[in-house]
Amino acid sequence: MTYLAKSPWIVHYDGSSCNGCDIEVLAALTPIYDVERFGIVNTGNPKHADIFLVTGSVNEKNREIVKNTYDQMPEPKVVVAIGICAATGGIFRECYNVMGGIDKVIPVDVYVPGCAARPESIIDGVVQALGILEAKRKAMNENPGAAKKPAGDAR
Amino acid sequence: MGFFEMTKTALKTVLSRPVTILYPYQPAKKTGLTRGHVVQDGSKCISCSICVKKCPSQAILLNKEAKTWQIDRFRCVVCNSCVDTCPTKCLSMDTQYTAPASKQGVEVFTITYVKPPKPEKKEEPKE
Amino acid sequence: MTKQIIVPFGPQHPVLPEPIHLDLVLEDERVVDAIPSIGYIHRGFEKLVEKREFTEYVYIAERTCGICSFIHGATYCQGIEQIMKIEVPERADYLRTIWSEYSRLHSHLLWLGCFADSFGFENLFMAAWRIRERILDVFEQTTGGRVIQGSCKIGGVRRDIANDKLSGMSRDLDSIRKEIGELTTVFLNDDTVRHRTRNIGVLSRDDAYHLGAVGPTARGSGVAIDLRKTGYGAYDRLNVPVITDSCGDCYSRCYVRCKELFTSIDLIQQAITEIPDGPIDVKVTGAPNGEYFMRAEQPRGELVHYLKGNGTKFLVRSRIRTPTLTNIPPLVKMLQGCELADVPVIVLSIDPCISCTER
Amino acid sequence: MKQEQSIIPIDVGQLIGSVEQCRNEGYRLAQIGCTKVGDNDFEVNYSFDKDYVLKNLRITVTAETEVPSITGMYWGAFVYENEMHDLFGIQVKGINIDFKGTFIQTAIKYPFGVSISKGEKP
Amino acid sequence: MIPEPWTPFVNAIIYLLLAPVVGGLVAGIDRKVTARMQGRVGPPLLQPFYDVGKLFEKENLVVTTTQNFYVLSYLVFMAVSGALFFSGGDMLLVIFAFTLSHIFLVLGAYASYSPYSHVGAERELIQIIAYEPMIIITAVGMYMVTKSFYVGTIVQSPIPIVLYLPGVFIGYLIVLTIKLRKSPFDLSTSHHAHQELVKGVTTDFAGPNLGKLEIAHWYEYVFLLGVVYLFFAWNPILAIAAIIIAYFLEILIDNTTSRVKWQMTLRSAWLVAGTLGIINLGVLYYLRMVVVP
Amino acid sequence: MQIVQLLIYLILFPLIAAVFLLFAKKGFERGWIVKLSALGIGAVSLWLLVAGFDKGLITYSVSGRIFDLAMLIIELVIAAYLLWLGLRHKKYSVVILVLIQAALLIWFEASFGHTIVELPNNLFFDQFSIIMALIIGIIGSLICVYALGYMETYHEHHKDIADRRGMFFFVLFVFLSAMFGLVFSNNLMWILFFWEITTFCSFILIGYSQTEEATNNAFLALAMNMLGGVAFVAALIYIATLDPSGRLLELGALLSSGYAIAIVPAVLICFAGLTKAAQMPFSSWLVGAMVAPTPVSALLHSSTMVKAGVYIIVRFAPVLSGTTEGMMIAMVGGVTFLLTSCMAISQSNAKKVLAYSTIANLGLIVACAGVGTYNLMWVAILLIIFHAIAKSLLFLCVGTVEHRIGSRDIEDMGGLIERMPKLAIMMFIGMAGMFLAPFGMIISKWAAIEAFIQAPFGLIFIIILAFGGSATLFFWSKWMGKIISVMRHQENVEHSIRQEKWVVLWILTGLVVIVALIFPLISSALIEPFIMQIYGHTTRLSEANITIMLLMMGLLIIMPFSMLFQSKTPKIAPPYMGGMTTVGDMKYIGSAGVSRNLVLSNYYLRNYFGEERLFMPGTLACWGLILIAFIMVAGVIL
Ligand code: SF4
Ligand code: SF4
Ligand code: SF4
Ligand code: SF4
Ligand code: SF4
Ligand code: SF4
Ligand code: SF4
Ligand code: SF4
Repeated sequence: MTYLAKSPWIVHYDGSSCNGCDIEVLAALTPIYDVERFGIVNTGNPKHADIFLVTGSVNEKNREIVKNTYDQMPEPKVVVAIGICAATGGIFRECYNVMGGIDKVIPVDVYVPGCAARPESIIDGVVQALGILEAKRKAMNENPGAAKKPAGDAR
Repeated sequence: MGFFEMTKTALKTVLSRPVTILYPYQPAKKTGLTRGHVVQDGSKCISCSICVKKCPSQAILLNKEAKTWQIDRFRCVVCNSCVDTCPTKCLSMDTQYTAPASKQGVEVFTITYVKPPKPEKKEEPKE
Repeated sequence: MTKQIIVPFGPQHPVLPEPIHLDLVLEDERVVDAIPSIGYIHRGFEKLVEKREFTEYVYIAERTCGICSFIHGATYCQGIEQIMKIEVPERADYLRTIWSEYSRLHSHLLWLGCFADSFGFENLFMAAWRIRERILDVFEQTTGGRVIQGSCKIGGVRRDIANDKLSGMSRDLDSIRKEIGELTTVFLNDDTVRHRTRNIGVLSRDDAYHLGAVGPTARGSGVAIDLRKTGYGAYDRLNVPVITDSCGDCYSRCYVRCKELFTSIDLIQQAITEIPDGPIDVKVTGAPNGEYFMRAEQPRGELVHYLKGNGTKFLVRSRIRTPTLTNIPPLVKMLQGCELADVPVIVLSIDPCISCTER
Repeated sequence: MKQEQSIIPIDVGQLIGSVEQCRNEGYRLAQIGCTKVGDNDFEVNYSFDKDYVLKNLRITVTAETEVPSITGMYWGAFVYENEMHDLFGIQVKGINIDFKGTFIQTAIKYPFGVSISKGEKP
Repeated sequence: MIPEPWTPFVNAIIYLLLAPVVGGLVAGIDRKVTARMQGRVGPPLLQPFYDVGKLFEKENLVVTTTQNFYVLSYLVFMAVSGALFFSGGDMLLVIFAFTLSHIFLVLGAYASYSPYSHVGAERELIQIIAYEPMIIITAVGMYMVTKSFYVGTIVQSPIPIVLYLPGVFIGYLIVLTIKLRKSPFDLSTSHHAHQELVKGVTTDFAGPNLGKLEIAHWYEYVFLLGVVYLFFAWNPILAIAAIIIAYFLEILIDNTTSRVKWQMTLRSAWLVAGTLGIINLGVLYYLRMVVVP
Repeated sequence: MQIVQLLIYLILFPLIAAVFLLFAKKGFERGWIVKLSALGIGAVSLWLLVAGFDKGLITYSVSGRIFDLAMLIIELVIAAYLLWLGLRHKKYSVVILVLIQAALLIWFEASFGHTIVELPNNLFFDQFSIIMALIIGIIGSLICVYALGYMETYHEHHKDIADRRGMFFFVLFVFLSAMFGLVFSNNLMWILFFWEITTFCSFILIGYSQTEEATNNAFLALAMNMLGGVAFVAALIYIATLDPSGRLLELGALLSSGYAIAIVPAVLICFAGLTKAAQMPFSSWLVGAMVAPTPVSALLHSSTMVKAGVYIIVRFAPVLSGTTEGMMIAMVGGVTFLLTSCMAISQSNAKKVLAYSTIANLGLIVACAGVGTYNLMWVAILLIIFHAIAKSLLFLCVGTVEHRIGSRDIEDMGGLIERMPKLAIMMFIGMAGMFLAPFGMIISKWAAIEAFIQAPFGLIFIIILAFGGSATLFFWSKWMGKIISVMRHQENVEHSIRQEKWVVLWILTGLVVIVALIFPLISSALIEPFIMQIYGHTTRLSEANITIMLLMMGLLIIMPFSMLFQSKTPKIAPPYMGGMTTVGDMKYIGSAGVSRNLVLSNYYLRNYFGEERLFMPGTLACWGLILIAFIMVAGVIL
């Protein structure tokens, strides 16, 4: 295990969620759940983050934001979709303004189901993401060029 | 006058035990009512399709030919609607939430209930 | 050459758990212009009434928002009940009221936390949310859901709460009241908090009224609007005091919410002592035909569910006018001439709920 | 318990006058909302509240009708009027803060104006 | 024993090697105590080290490559000023080197031309001008008591400095709050991100650059606490206790106040700290003849 | 006898060059004359250094009768000319001042002309003179060279301004000549003469463009400096009344004549120095002088004019030392330093910022000289050197930038590092020279703190220095930040700057760095002997500290090379904008669908540090201080 897995910093973006999942993400930071136990810090800034937590689905207006936020994260990075809205669009899937889950815009590594996803569930999801993060770091070190490809268009 | 109104609380807190639940080392908070995930008992399902119709997020797919009842956990909002409306009470709500996954998929239950099927109108489930 | 700084504030921004965007134009740190932009969460689920039967739409109405989820569900149900002329059993009315007030408790505590966070008082944020978890526990014990309760349905409620559980809750509230007491003292008396809230984002009584402010935003400016006074649910049988304050600044809005925490506790305890035994739902047949503007008091203020049915299982229109939508014009007014550091404080002081605002 | 409310249908032409009267009588604007009632017909409800009594002025318009803005009387009405425009395609003239269709950006234009049949995903 | 002329160098090298360790530990303890004050368990003690280790594993994401230069300079000069301090150098020189390093941080933020970094940089500058006078006053106060600007001399002075400089000490504690980026003065960047500026000055630093910033902060912590030590230098045990108490106080203040605005920061630093310091020095100046041996 | 020839050469040679320039019609000729004379002046100043650094104080008798007469005549001619101008432009304050001064002069001549004996030593020379000569000779002439190219563009940009370049360069060189005269003269009457010439020259130069604003500001400068001139004449009269033989008119003699005699003229002349150095009640003239073409500003701010003001105060420092009057003068400097440093924060006009910074630094010099202990004197001289170099560089940089981007507003200098990289680096170094360790000004600040703490009431100044110094830091850093911010896709507009400008700029940049490196040498070779000779003891920085400073400098120099060795290839991403997408560059689609350009400005905090807020209190305070000094002096006279 490297440092990466001991210090996952997150950035959270609320796509078009109903808040239910958002407040559960926030709740996970608060004393009862205290994800800082795992070194998790909610940085609020994509440039500092390793894990991108997205709640809610993507729509016309926020897809660019989601993409942009993702692009501003340094490699290696993983995306965790929180709640079924973020996974598939959930109950709002059929709304005219919902494009679907966030995997429509950026690659998702872990889906955390639930409506709303419970804080415990979110913790599980993040822990699962750590393994993927680690794998990505290995891949990046072995093949420095490859990992950068997907976000290379940021300039 | 209040400078450092919080001091007392902060000092008190620092001296008492943290309220944190050490999940995953300690079990998650749960109650008997907690809505975790829907389970189906294939031996009781009469394939009536009510659950399919009553599901607000269309997470259930019933295939009468294949005799399968499948649920998309990444669509289900755990609202309990199907459980409430299922006439045979073959659906129930488990208190354990669905585990996170890297891939989406549906969970398939086989319907083992045997009874001459009655003619029904075809419901076209989404996607 | 103008000496202006343009800060694109949000939509991805840590003090805004919900995405809105403000084009802030600053001179030094003074905000000379703040143009809001919303629409990042717009899903358009009002149109789902055309695809979901009115009975299933409850689940969607509940997911208007994860914070006053319950009140949305209840308001929708009451609107339909009004159109369909359904009398719900009294116990259901009381239960709805109890859950509504718990929602208010949870929402206000959540808000207090976020508000503390907006002026950088992390410990206070944690303290508020620590208490809030106890409210959520009650939700989970009585409805099975922490944030989305799903316990309302047309014609009543889906779950009863046993009487001994109710009295347990009432007792529990006594200790919660004590904790909240400690918490609110800090909000109302601490000098550094007052420094950040006093005379910030002042909204005059007149502006508050005519710009359409509702809820604590209006009450903080001395406008006594509280829809609970219309007596829906069991409120006509309970004693609902309307808390107001006159300064119209962030402090006043905070003051109103702090005091409302206590009135909510009182209301719940009162409801628990008065709640009659009996059935919790009635059977619903037929379909709504007609229209109704159902209004209810959410933690953030007046909520309007306009429902129109044409006798089929599918409604013609559900229009949800949420408190935040109508609190946005006052917000725009408040932001003019404030400081950059005040922006999050002022924005949060109306307790914005973008999710239901945009539907 | 039923909340008091009334619906008063008026003409588009009377709108400004009636709204002004509401303002003078001390009503506050509670909401403006639209409903699609025909292929190209929309009801617009202007709801005003005073002492918990809701008074609704209702105009019926088509997408082509130019509805005058009431932001002159109620400054905050711009949120609703922009919404009317963005979701229903109703033309509102003279909004004080006109977002010109960017208030709520939608994947399809005027989602409530066009008819989407059930089950079909736009 | 190390021969006399070499002690400054040895001290400097010890500082350069150990300060990050000590600073990181202090940061870890800080986070732990803060968490406990909030009723949480908090991160492991070594979390700051994990964080920095992690940051160096990340990609070097920049807005402009010049950022690398500024960050490195910030780190180097921060280390240099601390090393000067611990090798017993001239306090004023230490302060100037310290300022220089901060200017590099500010420039790094400016370089990115990002709104949040920019406003953060402006605020950081305001903070610098808020605390700098007090730090100079501190140095001058020490001089007035010990007749030397040299840390090496001050630390060996048998005089209980803090008794002569109570006002200066309190003033220093106030600006220490600014320096440790603690509430109520965490204007330009803060440990928790929930503020209007996101991460302020550090917003556009990522990966290894952020790691270097973090290490620089550790150097800074040790240096700043070293100054606290000087006030109590006549009694090392007391001094250590004072450092612990002072730091605990800082954490407590952090946890019991909201963030104030820049005007307030400048005002409290200049007026409160300045007046306390100035009055203290004035009195001392007046009595100098009488009391100093 | 060799050195005195050099002195005379330095005074006369620029004068001759000036006359040539007056008649040189072709730009080509003018160019060569300027360049050659600059070379000549610079070279001779250096020669002076080589020849005289180990000499100590030397005085020379140059027969002066004939000069005295010529000077009187010239002064009266100038007075007449100014009278005419003043009447024409309805500047009655100037008219009155000219009349008073002329009347005083004539009266002085009439009543003492016959009693004053011929002074034996009209010229003198010591290490301080060398320093001043180097500043004037090198920096001054570099600026003249720079002015060649500048004025050409200036007239291309401003077709409406009459091209009077012949006159312009004439005045520039006369100015240099007068400055040399000023620092080499031992005769106070001569000093007064040169003093008045600098006033007059600056008046002409400030008013060069002949616009209304320029004329007004020129008259403002004139009026304020004339006020000083009147005080100067009054000092002479006082001296003459004390000793009609006029022996005390010799600077050296006056300085060594003791408190009772020297304090009155010292205060009067220092008052004149305050006006010339644009200290607080008079600061507005220097700020107003910004309307002049940039080389003029550079000249006024770095090597001439204001330096004449502080020069004279430093000369009188030994007299002021330990006196209340000196304290008052020092306080004027202190207050000026504090308030103008703060005011500079609120300015976005680059030249205004530079102006305020100049005033502030002069204030510091005045404060040092006013307190006047030996180590403060050391600091004051150090400040004069460092300030002259860095400030001239900055002015010339701003001038060049202004010509390329058409604005002198700091806000328009964003991303200069991309647009004019070399120039931006020069500016960067210049600014670093003004406020960062281990460059010059900060060395001085440091030395000042260490010196003040040993001086009586030094605590006040230390506190002023602590607060004012941090204000200084604010405005420099934010400006620095502005020029180094990287706004992408900016075009490089640096090419086509003329070679000679580059040469001047590079030399000055080099000087900033080199002087910071070799200042221990300068100190031990020039300043310390000078101080030693006056006070009998001297000061120096400890060797260890010097080593450390040099180390830091070395680090600073090698640090940029770190960019060549990077372990990880950086990936470029746009700045964080709250998730907003940047469309193209620095643009995003904001609220209401409006495409917005990202604009970032610095803070100016006008409500706190604005001129409106600080100017009045400062002026009042300084007038008060001056008044106290005068009242005390009046006490001495009576
Ligand atoms: S998954 Fe459920 S709770 Fe979460 S955002 Fe979507 S609707 Fe809300
Ligand atoms: S719980 Fe609700 S969402 Fe899930 S399958 Fe049942 S009805 Fe559908
Ligand atoms: S699960 Fe229940 S509701 Fe669904 S098809 Fe089977 S029997 Fe019918
Ligand atoms: S309700 Fe809104 S403001 Fe409050 S925490 Fe949730 S997102 Fe933030
Ligand atoms: S007002 Fe806020 S909390 Fe209430 S329903 Fe709307 S979104 Fe939810
Ligand atoms: S008001 Fe804001 S914080 Fe509260 S639930 Fe709604 S979105 Fe969340
Ligand atoms: S740059 Fe502007 S001020 Fe300078 S000469 Fe040209 S036009 Fe005149
Ligand atoms: S900078 Fe260019 S344009 Fe300006 S004077 Fe020099 S050469 Fe001419």
